[in-house]
Amino acid sequence: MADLKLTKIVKSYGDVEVLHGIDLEIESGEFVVFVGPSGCGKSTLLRTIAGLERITAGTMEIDGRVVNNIPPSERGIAMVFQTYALYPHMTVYDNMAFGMRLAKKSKQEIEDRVRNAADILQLGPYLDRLPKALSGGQRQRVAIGRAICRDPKVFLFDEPLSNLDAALRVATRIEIAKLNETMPDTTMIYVTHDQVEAMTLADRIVVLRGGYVEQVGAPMDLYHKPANLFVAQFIGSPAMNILDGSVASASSGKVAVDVESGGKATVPIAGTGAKAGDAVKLGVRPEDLRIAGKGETPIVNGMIDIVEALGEVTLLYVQVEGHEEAVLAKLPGYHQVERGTAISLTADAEQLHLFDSDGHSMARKAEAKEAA
Amino acid sequence: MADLKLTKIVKSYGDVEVLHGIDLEIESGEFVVFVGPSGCGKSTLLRTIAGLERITAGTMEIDGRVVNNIPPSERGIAMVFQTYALYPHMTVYDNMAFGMRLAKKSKQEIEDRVRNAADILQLGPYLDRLPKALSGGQRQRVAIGRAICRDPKVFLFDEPLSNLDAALRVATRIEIAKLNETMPDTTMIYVTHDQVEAMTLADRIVVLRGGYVEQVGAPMDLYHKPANLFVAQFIGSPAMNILDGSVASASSGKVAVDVESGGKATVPIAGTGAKAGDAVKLGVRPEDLRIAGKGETPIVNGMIDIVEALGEVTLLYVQVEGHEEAVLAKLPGYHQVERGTAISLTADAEQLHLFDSDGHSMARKAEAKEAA
Amino acid sequence: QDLVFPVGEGDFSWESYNEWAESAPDLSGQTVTIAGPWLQPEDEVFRSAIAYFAAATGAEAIYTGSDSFEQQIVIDAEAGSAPNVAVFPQPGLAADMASRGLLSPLPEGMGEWVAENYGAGESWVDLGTYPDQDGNDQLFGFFYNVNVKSLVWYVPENFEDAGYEVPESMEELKALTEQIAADGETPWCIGLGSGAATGWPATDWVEDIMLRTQPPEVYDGWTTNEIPFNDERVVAAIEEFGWFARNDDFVSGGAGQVASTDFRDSPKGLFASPPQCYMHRQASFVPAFFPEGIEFGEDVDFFYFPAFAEKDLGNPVLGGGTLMSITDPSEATNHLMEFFKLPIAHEIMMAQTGFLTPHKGVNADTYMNDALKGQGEILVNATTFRFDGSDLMPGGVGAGSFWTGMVDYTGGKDAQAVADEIQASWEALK
Amino acid sequence: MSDTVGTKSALSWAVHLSVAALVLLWLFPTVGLLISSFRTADQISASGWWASLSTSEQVIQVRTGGRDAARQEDGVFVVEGNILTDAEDAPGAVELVSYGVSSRAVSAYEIGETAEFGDGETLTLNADGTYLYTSVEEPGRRGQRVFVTALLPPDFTTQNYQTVLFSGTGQDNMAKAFFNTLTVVIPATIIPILIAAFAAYALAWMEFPGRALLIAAVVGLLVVPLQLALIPLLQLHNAVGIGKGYLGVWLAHTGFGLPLAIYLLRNYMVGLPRDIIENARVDGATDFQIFVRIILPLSFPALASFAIFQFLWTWNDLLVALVFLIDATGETTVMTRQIVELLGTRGGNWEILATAAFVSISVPLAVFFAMQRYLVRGLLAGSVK
Amino acid sequence: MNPALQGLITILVGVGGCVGYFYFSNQILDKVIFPAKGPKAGDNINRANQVRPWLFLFPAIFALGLYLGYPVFETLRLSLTDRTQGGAFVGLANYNQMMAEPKFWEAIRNNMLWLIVVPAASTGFGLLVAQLTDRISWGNIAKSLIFMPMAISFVGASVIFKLIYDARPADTPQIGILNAIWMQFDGGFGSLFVLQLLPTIVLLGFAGIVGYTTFLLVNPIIDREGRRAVPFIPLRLIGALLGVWLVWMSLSSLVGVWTAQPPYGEPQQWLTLPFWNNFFLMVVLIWIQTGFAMVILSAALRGIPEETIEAAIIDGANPFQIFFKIKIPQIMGTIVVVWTTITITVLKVFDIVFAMTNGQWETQVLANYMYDKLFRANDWGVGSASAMVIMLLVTPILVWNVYNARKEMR
Ligand SMILES: Nc1ncnc2c1ncn2[C@@H]1O[C@H](COP(=O)(O)OP(=O)(O)OP(=O)(O)O)[C@@H](O)[C@H]1O
Ligand SMILES: Nc1ncnc2c1ncn2[C@@H]1O[C@H](COP(=O)(O)OP(=O)(O)OP(=O)(O)O)[C@@H](O)[C@H]1O
Ligand SMILES: [Mg+2]
Ligand SMILES: [Mg+2]
Repeated sequence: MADLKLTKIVKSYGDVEVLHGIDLEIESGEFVVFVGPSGCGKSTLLRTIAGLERITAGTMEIDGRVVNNIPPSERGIAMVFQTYALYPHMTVYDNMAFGMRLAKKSKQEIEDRVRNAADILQLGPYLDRLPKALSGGQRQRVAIGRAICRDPKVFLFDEPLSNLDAALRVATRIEIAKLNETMPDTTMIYVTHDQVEAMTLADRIVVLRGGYVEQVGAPMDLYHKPANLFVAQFIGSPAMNILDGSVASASSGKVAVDVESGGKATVPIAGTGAKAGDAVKLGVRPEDLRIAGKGETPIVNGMIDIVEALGEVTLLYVQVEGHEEAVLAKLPGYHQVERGTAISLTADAEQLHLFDSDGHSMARKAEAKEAA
Repeated sequence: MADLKLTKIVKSYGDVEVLHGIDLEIESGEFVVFVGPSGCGKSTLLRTIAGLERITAGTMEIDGRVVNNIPPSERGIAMVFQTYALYPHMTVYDNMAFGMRLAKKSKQEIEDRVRNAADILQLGPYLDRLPKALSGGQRQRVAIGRAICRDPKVFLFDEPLSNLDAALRVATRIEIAKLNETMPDTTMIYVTHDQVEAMTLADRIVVLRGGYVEQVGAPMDLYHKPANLFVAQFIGSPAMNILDGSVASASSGKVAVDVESGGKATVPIAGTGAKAGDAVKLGVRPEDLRIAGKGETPIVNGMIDIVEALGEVTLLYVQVEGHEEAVLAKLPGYHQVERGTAISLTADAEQLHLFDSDGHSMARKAEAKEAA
Repeated sequence: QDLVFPVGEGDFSWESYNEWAESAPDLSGQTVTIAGPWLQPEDEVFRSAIAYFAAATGAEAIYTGSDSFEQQIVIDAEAGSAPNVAVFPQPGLAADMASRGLLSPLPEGMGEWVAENYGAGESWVDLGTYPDQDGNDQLFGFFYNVNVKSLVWYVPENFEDAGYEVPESMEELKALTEQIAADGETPWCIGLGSGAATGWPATDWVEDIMLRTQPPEVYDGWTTNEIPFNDERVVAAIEEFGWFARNDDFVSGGAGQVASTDFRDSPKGLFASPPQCYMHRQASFVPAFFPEGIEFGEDVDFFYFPAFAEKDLGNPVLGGGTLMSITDPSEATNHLMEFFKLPIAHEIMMAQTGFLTPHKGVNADTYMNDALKGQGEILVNATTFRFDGSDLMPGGVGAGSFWTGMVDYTGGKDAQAVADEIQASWEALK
Repeated sequence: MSDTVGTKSALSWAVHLSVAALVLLWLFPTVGLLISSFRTADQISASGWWASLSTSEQVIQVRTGGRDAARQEDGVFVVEGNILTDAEDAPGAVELVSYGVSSRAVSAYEIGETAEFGDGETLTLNADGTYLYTSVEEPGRRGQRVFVTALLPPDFTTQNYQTVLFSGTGQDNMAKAFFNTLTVVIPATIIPILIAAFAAYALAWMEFPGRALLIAAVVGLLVVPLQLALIPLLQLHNAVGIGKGYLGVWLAHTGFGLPLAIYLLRNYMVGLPRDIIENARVDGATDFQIFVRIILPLSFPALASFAIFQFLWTWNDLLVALVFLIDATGETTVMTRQIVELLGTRGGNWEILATAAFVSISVPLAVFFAMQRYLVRGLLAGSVK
Repeated sequence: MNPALQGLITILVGVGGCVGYFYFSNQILDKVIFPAKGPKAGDNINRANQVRPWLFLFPAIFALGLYLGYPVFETLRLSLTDRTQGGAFVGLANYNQMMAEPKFWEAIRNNMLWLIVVPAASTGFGLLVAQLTDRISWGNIAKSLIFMPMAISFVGASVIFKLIYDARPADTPQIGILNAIWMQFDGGFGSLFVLQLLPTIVLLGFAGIVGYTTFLLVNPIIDREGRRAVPFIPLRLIGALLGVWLVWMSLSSLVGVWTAQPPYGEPQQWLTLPFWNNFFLMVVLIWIQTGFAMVILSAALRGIPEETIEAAIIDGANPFQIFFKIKIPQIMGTIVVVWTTITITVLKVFDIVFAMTNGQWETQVLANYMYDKLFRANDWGVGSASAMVIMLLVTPILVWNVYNARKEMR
């Protein structure tokens, strides 16, 4: 039950400015995920919200109250750390009760809240154990339980799952999603490296890069309508293939592109700005590529370099002339293909993305309409 | 250029037997991946091959030579550790040169080999750095480079990627795949937790469990023809859904199964052993499930619990009566479905797996034929 | 505390005690603290002596001993937490502290009393008189427990077995030394080791020899550095000591062993079987270090370290002693000093330990044994009594360069060089 | 690695042997002292302690009976008896090898042989110690001195311990000194650790200006020789009215022990995980609460290790106690001082020295063995990163 | 009152007072001065947090300043004044006087020896024991036994070693073990073996190890011409010089071993043998300090990642190469800390010399020299001057530590 408003948040360590004026509004009950490459300032931003780092400039408001100078414990937040940060010398119960004891809550209330959190996270049997006697997933649940007990207005997660193995990661992710539903009023802010986490959990994703916000939006918006090359490549895994090209012709609503490696593509674009000869970049997601049928104009012609058969899908790494990185195609089902065979790939026009030389996305027709 | 032969390898720590007689043959140049749940003995097996652990019983042969008592440095192996195990006080160059210096190679030869390895792994610019000035991925490359310099006959990897973040993991995985191709004579043995790594890298996968070998085979064989329930659930991600059921009728080549939760399925099975009333388990992979069309007998009826839209696929967690765990379906494309709606799922009969009450796979018709 | 000897019993001088006790004021509730170097078993004996003071006045008299007394008293006095009375093992430190204003003069009349009642009284007064902070001479030290240093210890039966006679003169002593060596035996046990104080026994040798080769005035000049340390007469005395100590045949273990053998260990050679040596020159307190069960006069005896017959210097006696000073005056302290004038304060000590006193009023029968009585007589009858010279020299010399110099000398260094060095260190202190 | 193939067993033997050799070398001096503490003064100065474990041949002096034991027969005085048992301090049953009556010839005669010497004196000594002594003259009060060469079996005594622990007033004093020492040592161990721990926490985890400077100062003060500080500080104690006493000695030990304590503890605390501390902060803990409820428990190994060191130092300290605690009234005394006092006039006596040294190390040793497991894993992480 | 009870009460009062200070001062700060309530709660908490470090540090700063800082200045003052002249300022006169004394220079020379030998030997033995006991079953027992001397006071240790060094006349049984062993030598083959061959091997081995270490230190500088910025060139050079000197020393002693005519059959006064007696004194401190070094180094060794060692095994390193090339470099930081601590102990310890020789037979060291001046000669000026010299000697270590602490802060 707390909305956050960040206005021109700047954070410097000594001379190094790490956050360069972040503006962000988060509504009460929203689940917001921060993503971005390592070192872009995700953790730092989260920590300034928590109050663990003092901001250098700007205003931070929680529920309309300026909290610039309020210590963490008074901000009504709870935080789950990447390393769990459990108190190693306390039992699970004590770990969860610690904050409440400090706040001088009654014994009964502490008991109730801990039990409640333990129920939610199925930690009942472990309450008397020390953290060292728990598995990784259980530890992470304790860390979350500890945060739940604080009954926070804002829940902060800093890469909570990155230390878990794949299976546990999936399971815990689902638990967090459930948690979000059981606590609909609690604002949640979540930092992650992981695509899947970001896509599945977020109401909105904030993409950070080098201390700036690149794009904010719902997961599917970022996936389908990346604002720029960076977001396009960052969101989606495997990453979008980017092909250099130039505009062959630009009629209203359609831009024909000559791909440098020889292919051609036509992209439906709201007819602004592009003119023939402009250098552009064509983006196409691996999962949108398919083997060009007869008579279809291929976007990419190349030679299969590596084949990875994953069972339900097959990954093809296609070596394309004049293109250093392999173009990746993700084809559904199992394909028996040989390394070294030539292949032509194409994709539906609606699935193509076009970026100008600055990396900004050219708005597609449909979107332009929407925007209008 | 080395084949390995492990005969009845037993390894005990004190009273605890960790490996219970492993038999395994690995051919020269093969890429073999060990997978299995945590604690199953993967690392231990790898370390006995390296000679870092003395085997308690059995014979280990490399290239036909019994190496039970040969120290690690003389087995012609190289090993890459999960934690990189770089020498923190030596530069990248020295890290790679250390082994050769000990072997009293000439200066020139050392220089050549290090350069060569550095070229392969693009480590050239970092040769003078200390490990602490490298990023995680670079460190892992140094560790691999160090192993390459040894020019080993057998290359051992113990979860080399698990400390890297997702993007790096993909990139390094590809590098290892390439390495395998540039060194076609070198036998590689690779331990991992990660499905994708195992599937993409392996010529053959060895599935271990509790110190026993459960199944050995090519990745797709394991995916399509798991020998038992354990392998079936272990290979493939998300894991195969397992439904309790009983045999309704068993005609030759076809077994009809009543699924406990109400659905029905018919599985083509070489007609051995199953008779009506037998308790069986029906396995179906999430990616094989689809929404039952009109007139199709659904295998599973349930209510959608959670929807995860990942862009190119949508994951549905379906709550099924009498079945504690949710049944997971992975549907291609984007599906706009509401939580709580009822849903019926089915799959092609060829994609179904049937296991007897001991968990052993019942051979499918086609396979039985093949085997015959 | 119970009194060790019930009042009125034995040969003790009870009358004077009783008389004093009657007139002594009631000091109940007051405490006198005394700090000194005596440790077991002397500390117990001393406590038993001051118990008589406590019994008479009601004041509590507390003695504490310490092996690092010299350092501690300086620290305590400087810092202002000194005891009432300090028992100094040597005058040098007392003089030093007096000049820094850390000592209080003894009560009026003490000086006269000592001059009258002590044998060679004036010299005891002189030894206890130092300039105070302002340079005025005052009596700061009262001597209590004196020892005689000019003694040679031997085992009569060993002499008997070998047919040796007790020498009467230095010439005879040297002849005996040579004869024993000629017999293939070892005449002397000499040990200079004493932990941090290693070397001091040699200074006693040199002082004793100085008194036997030079007139007392020269000795006095030497101790005050009017005669420099590297004067040829001093060097000659050092070399005379070397005649004994630097001859491998004359000392047990050889000359090399002299410096490091502990002085407390060295007399044990007398009692070894077969004996490692026949004679040991050491002060009157040395019986404390004899093996258990040794009986005076029977198992061991002493003779006077003789003078040269040809030099007409009489029978000089070298001695040492502890002196009491007031570091923190109080009424009870003054009364304690009064108490120490009484014979009984000396007799209680005499009766229990190797305690000697120049007090003429004591009953010599209370000495623990005849040997001590004999030493007491030597002390009272001395023609020339001189105090341990190194104790009179400034600490940096008498408890520093003189000690180390003697160690160097026994180690083979040239006597003149050693003396030059000591003199240099003395000059540095001025 | 323990189990790496190809580790040669010869090498592991060499390791075992060299460790054994080193341990023996290190133990040797202490063992010598321990054995010496069970021997009498005379034994110690007669033979090396290692010889005491086996039978040794020694020359001992005994006496025949004296005048009082003599009877007159045929004009000669005859004394009969047993030299091995008669006297109070007789050696008891030992095997005799030879004997003599003069210090010049201590083993002139065989056992059983009759010696003739002096003016018509004879002595016959038998293997069982019985003797027959005859003399024309009346014997002296103390009888004839006899040197016997005997094989002495190992012989140990607890007398030294009785002397040190229970002799005379020693018993009271030892008990008193023991409790006094504990009174000095326990706070002098706990207080500096407590103060150092707070300071170390501040230096490791709190932001304030001048932090680096303070750390530097702490390191610099590690080396100040303490002798210099004694007089000015005692003066100060007297001036502010603390005088000599427990408070003073605690303060002094605290001051002198602090730099090392802060140095080691800070290094340990810096290594604690930052996240835990921040989490506690989010949980609403103040710095004080973080310190008490999180840092202290987590630093326990380092605290325990330093406690052992500080305990050993204060226990073995004499100088500070002498200066700041022990006043002229002698009410307060500590173990070390008590022992030094015991050594006192008998300073040359090895047996008392040895025993006293053992008494004085017994408690530190007990403490050490009780806490050594913390030592082994404690400090480590801390002192070094 | 029962002394035990009295002690207990005193202890409780003392420790309780200390705990009380921290507790109540924090309570007062949080509850009274800057209460975390009301409208200014946030500001108050911030302000309280600015004050709090000083609350935490106050007792430590107070005690350090008073008990250590103040004496430093007092000493400096004393070293420039003369008490016999009523504390008059005399400039450097005390220093001059000290410099003029041969004993002072003897002390400096011996101290240098101590500063090299004791930390090196203690750390070396400590490391050796730590390494050897690391993997053997009875390692912990061995460690405990080697740690034991730490529990013995310096004075007690001196007593123990006096017994070891004791000498008796030649024809009587020796009670000092060292002489007892010495007397076994007679110039025959046994003595040749033990006194000449064995030392030769040890010396050659030592020279070899030192030489190799020196080589390792210098190698990166001369090798691969400046291809890499080699860290710590000056330190390496100093180390190398030291190494060369040590090699030279051991080789020249080799000559001594073969040319000397050992006085067989004569008990030796170990503590009076000039030059060598210094080493006999050092042995005592080494005996004590090895335990300390061992405890800390053994923990550091355990902290080395196992994998680096396994990697080295696979690389073909033998146990010695693993120890010297993999383990030692990784715990270099700890080694230096241990070295520093022991160096400081060496500088401050005087008890051993005091109790065993009191600086005679040319064994004087600075700390004992200072004690001598302070408490025996009562010459506070020179005593303080020598104390300043002791502190000066520590400056390099101090600078190094401060540098390290600053680096770590960043
Ligand atoms: N205490 C500090 N002093 C100086 N720079 C810092 C400090 N903490 C972080 N930085 C810098 O701030 C930038 C942002 O760091 P931050 O931890 O927020 O990155 P991140 O996005 O969380 O990265 P990751 O995904 O690796 O956790 C980085 O470049 C980092 O080097
Ligand atoms: N030194 C040891 N002493 C006793 N048991 C051991 C030892 N090392 C390993 N084990 C046991 O051997 C089993 C196999 O361990 P191993 O490390 O091979 O598992 P793993 O399959 O590599 O697991 P992970 O995937 O977690 O690395 C585990 O149950 C482990 O507890
Ligand atoms: Mg981060
Ligand atoms: Mg493993």
